[in-house]
Amino acid sequence: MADRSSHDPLHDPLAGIAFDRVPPAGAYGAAGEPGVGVSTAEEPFIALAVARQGHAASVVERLRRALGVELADRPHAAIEGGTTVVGTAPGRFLVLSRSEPDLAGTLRAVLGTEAAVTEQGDGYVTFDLSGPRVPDLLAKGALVDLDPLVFRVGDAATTVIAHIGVTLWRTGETSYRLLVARSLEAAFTRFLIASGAEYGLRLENQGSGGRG
Amino acid sequence: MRYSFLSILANGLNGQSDWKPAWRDAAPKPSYDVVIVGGGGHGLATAYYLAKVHGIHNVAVIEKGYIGSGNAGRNTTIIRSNYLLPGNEPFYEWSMKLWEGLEQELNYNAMVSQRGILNLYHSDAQRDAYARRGNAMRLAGADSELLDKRQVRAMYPFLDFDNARFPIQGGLLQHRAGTARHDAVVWGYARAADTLGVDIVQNCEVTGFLREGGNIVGVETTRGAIRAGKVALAVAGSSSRVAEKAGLRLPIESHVLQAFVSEGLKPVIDGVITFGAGHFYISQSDKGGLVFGGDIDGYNSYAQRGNLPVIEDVAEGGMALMPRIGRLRLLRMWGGIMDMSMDGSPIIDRAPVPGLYLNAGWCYGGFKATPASGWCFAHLIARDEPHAVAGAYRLDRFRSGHLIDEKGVGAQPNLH
Amino acid sequence: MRIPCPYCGERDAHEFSYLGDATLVRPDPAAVDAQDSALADRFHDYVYLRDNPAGAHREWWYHANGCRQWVRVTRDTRNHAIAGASLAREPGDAA
Amino acid sequence: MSRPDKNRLASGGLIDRAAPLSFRFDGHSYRGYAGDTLASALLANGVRLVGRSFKYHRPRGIFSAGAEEPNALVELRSGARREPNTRATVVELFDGLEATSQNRWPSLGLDVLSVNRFLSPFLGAGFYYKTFMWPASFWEKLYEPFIRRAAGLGRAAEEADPDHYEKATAFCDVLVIGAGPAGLMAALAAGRTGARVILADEDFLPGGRLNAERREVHGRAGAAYAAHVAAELASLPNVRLMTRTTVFGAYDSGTYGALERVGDHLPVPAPFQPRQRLWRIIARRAVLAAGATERPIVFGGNDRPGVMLAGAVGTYVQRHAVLPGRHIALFANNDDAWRGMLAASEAGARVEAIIDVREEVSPALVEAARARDIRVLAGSRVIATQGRKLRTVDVATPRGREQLVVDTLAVSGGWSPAVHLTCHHGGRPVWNEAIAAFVPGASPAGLTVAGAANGSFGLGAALREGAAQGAEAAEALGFPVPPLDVPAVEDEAFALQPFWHVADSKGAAFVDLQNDVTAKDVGIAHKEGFRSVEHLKRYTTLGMATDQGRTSNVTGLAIMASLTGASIPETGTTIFRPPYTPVSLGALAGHHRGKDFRPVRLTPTHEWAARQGAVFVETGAWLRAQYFPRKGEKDWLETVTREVTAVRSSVGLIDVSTFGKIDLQGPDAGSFLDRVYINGFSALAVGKARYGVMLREDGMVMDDGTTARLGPEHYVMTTTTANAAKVYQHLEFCLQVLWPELDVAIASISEQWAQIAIAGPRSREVLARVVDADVDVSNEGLPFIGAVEGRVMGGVKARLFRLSFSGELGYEIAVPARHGAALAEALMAAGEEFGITPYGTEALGVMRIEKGHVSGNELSGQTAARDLGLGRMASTKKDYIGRVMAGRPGLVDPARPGFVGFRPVERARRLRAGAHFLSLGAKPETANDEGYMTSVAYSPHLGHWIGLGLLVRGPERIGERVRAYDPVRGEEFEVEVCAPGFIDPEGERLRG
Ligand SMILES: Cc1cc2nc3c(=O)[nH]c(=O)nc-3n(C[C@H](O)[C@H](O)[C@H](O)COP(=O)(O)OP(=O)(O)OC[C@H]3O[C@@H](n4cnc5c(N)ncnc54)[C@H](O)[C@@H]3O)c2cc1C
Ligand SMILES: NC(=O)c1ccc[n+]([C@@H]2O[C@H](COP(=O)([O-])OP(=O)(O)OC[C@H]3O[C@@H](n4cnc5c(N)ncnc54)[C@H](O)[C@@H]3O)[C@@H](O)[C@H]2O)c1
Ligand SMILES: Cc1cc2nc3c(=O)[nH]c(=O)nc-3n(C[C@H](O)[C@H](O)[C@H](O)COP(=O)(O)O)c2cc1C
Ligand SMILES: [Zn+2]
Repeated sequence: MADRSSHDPLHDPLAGIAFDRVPPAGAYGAAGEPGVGVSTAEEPFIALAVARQGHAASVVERLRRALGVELADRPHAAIEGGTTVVGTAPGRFLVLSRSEPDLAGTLRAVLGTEAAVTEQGDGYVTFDLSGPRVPDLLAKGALVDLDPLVFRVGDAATTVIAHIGVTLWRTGETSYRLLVARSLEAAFTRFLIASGAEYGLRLENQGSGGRG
Repeated sequence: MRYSFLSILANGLNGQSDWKPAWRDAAPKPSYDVVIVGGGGHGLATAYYLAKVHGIHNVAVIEKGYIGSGNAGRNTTIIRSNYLLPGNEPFYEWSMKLWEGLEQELNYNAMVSQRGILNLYHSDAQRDAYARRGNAMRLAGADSELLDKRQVRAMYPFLDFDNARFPIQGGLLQHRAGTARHDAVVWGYARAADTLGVDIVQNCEVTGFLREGGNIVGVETTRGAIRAGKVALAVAGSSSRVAEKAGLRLPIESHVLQAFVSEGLKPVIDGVITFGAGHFYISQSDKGGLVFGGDIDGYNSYAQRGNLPVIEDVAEGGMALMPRIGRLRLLRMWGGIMDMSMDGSPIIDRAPVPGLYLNAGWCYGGFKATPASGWCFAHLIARDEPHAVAGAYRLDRFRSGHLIDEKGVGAQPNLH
Repeated sequence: MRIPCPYCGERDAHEFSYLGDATLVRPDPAAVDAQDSALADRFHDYVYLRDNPAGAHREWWYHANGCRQWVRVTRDTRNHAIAGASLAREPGDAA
Repeated sequence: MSRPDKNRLASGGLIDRAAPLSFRFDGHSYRGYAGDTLASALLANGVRLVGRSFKYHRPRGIFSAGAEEPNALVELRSGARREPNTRATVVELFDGLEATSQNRWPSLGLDVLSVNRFLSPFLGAGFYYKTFMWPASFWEKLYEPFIRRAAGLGRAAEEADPDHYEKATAFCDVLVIGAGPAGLMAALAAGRTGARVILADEDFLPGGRLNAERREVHGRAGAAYAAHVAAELASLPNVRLMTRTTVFGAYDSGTYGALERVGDHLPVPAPFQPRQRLWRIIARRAVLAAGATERPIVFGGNDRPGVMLAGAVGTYVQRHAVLPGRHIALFANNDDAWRGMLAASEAGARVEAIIDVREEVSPALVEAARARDIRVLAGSRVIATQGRKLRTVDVATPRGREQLVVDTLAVSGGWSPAVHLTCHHGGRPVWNEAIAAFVPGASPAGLTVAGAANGSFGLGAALREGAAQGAEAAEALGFPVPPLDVPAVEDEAFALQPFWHVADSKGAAFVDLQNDVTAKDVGIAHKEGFRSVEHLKRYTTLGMATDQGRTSNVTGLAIMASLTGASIPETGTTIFRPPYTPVSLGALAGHHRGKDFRPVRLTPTHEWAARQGAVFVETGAWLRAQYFPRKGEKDWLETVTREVTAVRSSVGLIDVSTFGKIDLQGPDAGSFLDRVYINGFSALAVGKARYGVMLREDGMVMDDGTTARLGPEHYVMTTTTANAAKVYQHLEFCLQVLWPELDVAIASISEQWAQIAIAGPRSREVLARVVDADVDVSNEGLPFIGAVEGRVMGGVKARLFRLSFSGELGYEIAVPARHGAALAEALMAAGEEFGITPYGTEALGVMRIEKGHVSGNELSGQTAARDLGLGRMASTKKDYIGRVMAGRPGLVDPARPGFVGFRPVERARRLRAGAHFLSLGAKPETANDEGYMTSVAYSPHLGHWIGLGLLVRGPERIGERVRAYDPVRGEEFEVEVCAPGFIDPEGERLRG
């Protein structure tokens, strides 16, 4: 479909890119060392655990014992080895694993009837953002205080960026991870490019021009 | 003094020395046949028609601030009769007819301007919904036209047809719809009512009701008690607050609706356009300001002001529809308190308390209703029976299930 | 306007969707005979009538773009000042 | 061809003489310097006539040196970047700048509509309300078009704005608004505590009046001191100094709106930079240090080019090194204006005379003036002016009248604190007699005011107050405050005699320069009873122009007060509303325009469908394949007919991933579903699905869909695409608010699962080829409405549902979304031999209409289950949401429109959705309206158009003929009422 044709192609990093395709990998915007790096992946294994009535505390305890993660009753990402557990609501945890193919099954085994577990690994695309200008870029979308002074490594938020629901957490000094609904990958990537172009943005993704 | 070209000429020559107050700033008398609470368009129109049509002249309009300080003075001035449901459409069409002769009747130029309102559609389903509406309008004797994209483009070539996220497919046009100068409507009715003997009492807030044996027989005000044969409420956004003093709970929530005006410009758009894929509608005032608005802010409020998310939403809609307005500037933003009813349609009815009459629940659409609302409310007050075109606006319809829900969103006022 | 979500922290109101009066209680259909018109009356009042106060208002906000919790907020409708918030599942008094 | 900038001083000022810039105004080329505004550069080049006024088209010049400018509005830039009504006084000069005057035709010098001037006696306040009424039809045809063309000021661009905009959010502990002396100190005091501070100033140069006045602070020139503080602030990591940023509004909970002009000082924005950025600044505390605005005195002829605010004269001389005129006189009522004029004189301006309404002026000032050879006319006032551009001024002195030959008249009637933001939450300013000005009253929570904005006009006071409030704000937030050494500056005495209007002056005396509201107009308003300030404003338009009456509101109300005899505080002010200065719509929209207006959602098979040649359609946020045209097909109808025929005769597939999917788990899941659906689900067998209908509490249908039971405590619900979020929210409401005792956990799995429907007599054979060996899809293994979990495509987890929307044998296959496209490919391969056909939403719609299923058009929110023929599904054995209200008389009235089918009596007719129904012979009027057609389709099966609709007592009228009335499409013909199922009413196909 047509691009934003009225825009000056020299200044519009999205010129010529169809809005209904995931923009291709490459460098966007200002030249030089990119201020923002973006890489996307479908994190292979994600599952949601929701504590059943009255079991929130023991779910936290079971997850601690099984995964070695310390969970807090607030939006927070506990990262332990290849596993990350992100609190998204009271008694609700998104578990991400790099290595556990039957993550949901494992969690069911760990949590028994104390939690409802659903697979979510296909529901999200993971955006890994890194670079000195990431907070500035995210400030163009989120109305959450992501200033590195107050949003510490491990802090998480489920919020909305540019009309798109996002769960994000800070993974390192200058790195952040964002989960975005799969169907919105193209739209979200467009937002990142439009907003990150002034810092220079490097996008690495599957580059297929679309998912699936 | 009758206004005319001659009166202007004469005053131009004599240094503007002959003008008289457009209405008397009356002090409240101890008693009236009818006391109307609320000096907005509806209250003043009601007083005018009570005097004019029903011969009831001993009437006071009690206004807590200055007349027109409520929603009458802060709306986006759109008048139209493009409603859908049988309970509504004939009423609004009657209002449209009254608008068409209003200025000559009132001897006041309210700048009723039938420059057409175009509701855009962006999908087949929306087109069919507009066809349904357009046909309902025709059934009520109103005008309507279903335009395709080519016809819309001929009217407004600068809309974003080609690059839009939700391409414009066409629109429903009502030619006879348009705008009216909101303040002038208030002043015109006030002046005409005053001429017929109605007292307009400003800076007088109704703070309670006088009761005798369960009946309401007057009002308490910040300027003393006033007795009345009948008390009629037309306080729009304050309906719940005032009704509460009579012990009533209403099917109404008060919400804020914002509106915006741009800096003055040479003509940009002629008629009124509403965006069908977002919350944005726009017209241009005779002074040149683009007057636009969108959705209500969405939470109960009496603050008469709103917040940024809705402003942004409206601007996004505006840019999506008319990307040429990017460099135009928003000059002023304000809010009004909307009496959002539970089905999105108004109430003109006797209250459950004898002696009290209700005119409320106009949501964001009561400006266009001003003449018919006044007409029908006066009819109800004078004759104690509803006027035919307002027969559906009963208070008990929520109990009986005869709802008039144009949008089909149910009992959630912030979605109407 | 910023709503203090008890779980997420303070968030902009546009992340929430608003439902209104949180003091209303859904009538218990079992408490009255189903044929009883009193039940219909109670539902009528529940579904349609509102105090709509100018002042403190206890109201429901759903944190749709956040934790998806229903939050009970006490807010002054005259100036939008928020006195407190609690999660629906917590019995807590909001103010 | 650049002319010399003849009014430029050789030295001084805050311009960069090493950076000359050229620019054009009305086609002529001129020269300026970096540090100039367009206004200062025009004045430097001797350009004094800049625009035409709104109503009378009077020639106007430059009146101020800031955001309050009422006169010098220009069209900046050209073509798609044209910016009408741009105040020349705040435009930062850049090389190549192009500006044109506006509201004149054919040229600025010769403007035809300036005849309005001569009609002005008749065009007084409100004249248009009194005429143009006869004949009625002339209003739209004649009067109004003329008025509209004459009104307005600049012209909007005709093309789409080519620049990029964006929005951003910043959080801080202390926001300081304004970087004059008060703001700089506030930011410094707060910044040194370690608090996160934002200091925003609309100017490109921090310093405020320090840049415009000859003052010393800490032994440095004021401007140098400002630069010094700004440098320290810039070096603090916890402080963000934002210049070119106007804080335009105070919103709730400490949210402030601000506009950053990122690229407006450049010919075009720098590559990949936005033109402007909208900031939402969320501040725990804020200090308003926005300064004050000078106001004029009103007198006849006060609008001629050359009449200028006294402070502006000072600004041009000191900051821009420009002499606004050769021969300057001052007309004032206060000491400050004298001091400014003396400083300007020292800097090189020729001040001829000072005219002061006061009889007594401080001897020191008089002495100082005389020392600079300036005539002093005390107890005097200006009563007339002459010249197209100001030439002479008539002054009434105690000794009689005299005429001064001057080209510039500086005016000062005192200063009005910039209280605007304090009023944005409804606070009203209060009158301060000592300075004859309104000062802040109740401010928004968390906002305090310092400096001139607070009515503290002395420089020393500004510095002290700023420091105190900055420190106080940080301290209140718990930051430890180190001592701050505030520069001691003496506070000059502020002496003023309130004076508003030279009532005995000659010629039009303008109160509101931009809207051409005169003192006489205020008088008319008074006579006609428009005496409240709000009526005065609305009747005369005083204060409603682009400057929002910055320099006119107080004088206007003071004149009204003098007419009514009320005091100024009794008279009161109108309300200040955001924005503080106008904000572009582009910035408020940011990234969200064009295709990015709203995010697009793509299905898992989007790319695949595109390869199949799909035409896509927007369904809410989603793009879905609408149909798949093939070469040679002449229109969509031919394509859709082919797709439907293929399904009905063989097999087709469609992506239905857009449906909402909700996972429900827990021991109470079944009884929960019983409460939200009208029909029962707790007794549903594991491995089965059921169609369910959900109501709102008011008894209307909210949504429908199938819910399957996958395990004893595990259900999966589907919702319509449109209502997915709404239903999820509703379920959460029921669980969290209504029935927190129920133990059910829900999760959205809409994105997790791709879902593809296959339908048609061959669909089972196709399915059999994609499922793994152990999955039994036989009629027994997977009977109608069966739901099983299994694997497909060699190990991919799947959920198989035997459901049918089309009326054919059909299945929905859900796989993890990443496998969606592969599943589509696999199904295509498996079905190749049957000619499997991808179909889109159109064909889906046709088939559901043939089958008589309700869908979005029927679920309008205005229909009850009974209306849709679904009443019998409602259980009578349980309570559920909406049950009680659905029983109201109005909703069970048998005369309500009911759901039926239609076919044209003349079979060749095309039906249209939206047509209304009338009984045969009934007059077309609302009273006879019997319902409407909700959905139509061309039925390939029947070979003619068919429709569904809601008709009064419809189900009782099967076989009857009614009229389909569709005047908006110019059609009206008879249709026959029939049962809604047009195909296989017994349902044999889907059970086969
Ligand atoms: C931003 C905005 C845009 C709108 N746009 C449109 C539009 O384009 N078209 C349209 O048709 N409608 C529109 N409306 C709606 C329309 O303005 C209102 O429905 C209509 O004006 C209400 O009737 P009214 O004029 O009588 O109310 P108001 O003018 O609000 O009159 C009620 C009066 O009652 C007074 N009052 C309240 N309490 C008391 C008391 N206790 N004692 C004495 N007096 C009291 C108030 O001060 C007020 O003056 C809009 C409204 C807003 C706010
Ligand atoms: N003696 C007098 O009569 C008199 C009167 C008024 C002012 N003054 C002088 O003015 C100075 C007052 O200092 P001050 O710091 O209070 O005011 P200031 O006028 O020096 O500074 C105000 C600053 O705020 C900025 N600003 C205003 N509104 C803004 C907004 N909404 N967003 C962003 N920026 C905004 C302006 O650009 C300006 O830089 C002193 O030097 C004082 O002597 C004197
Ligand atoms: C149709 C319409 C046009 C308006 N045009 C202007 C305008 O050109 N300039 C202006 O300052 N305000 C304009 N306003 C806004 C008013 O100044 C004012 O904000 C509004 O009537 C609400 O009143 P309030 O702000 O006093 O509460 C307009 C209002 C309306 C309803
Ligand atoms: Zn939350």
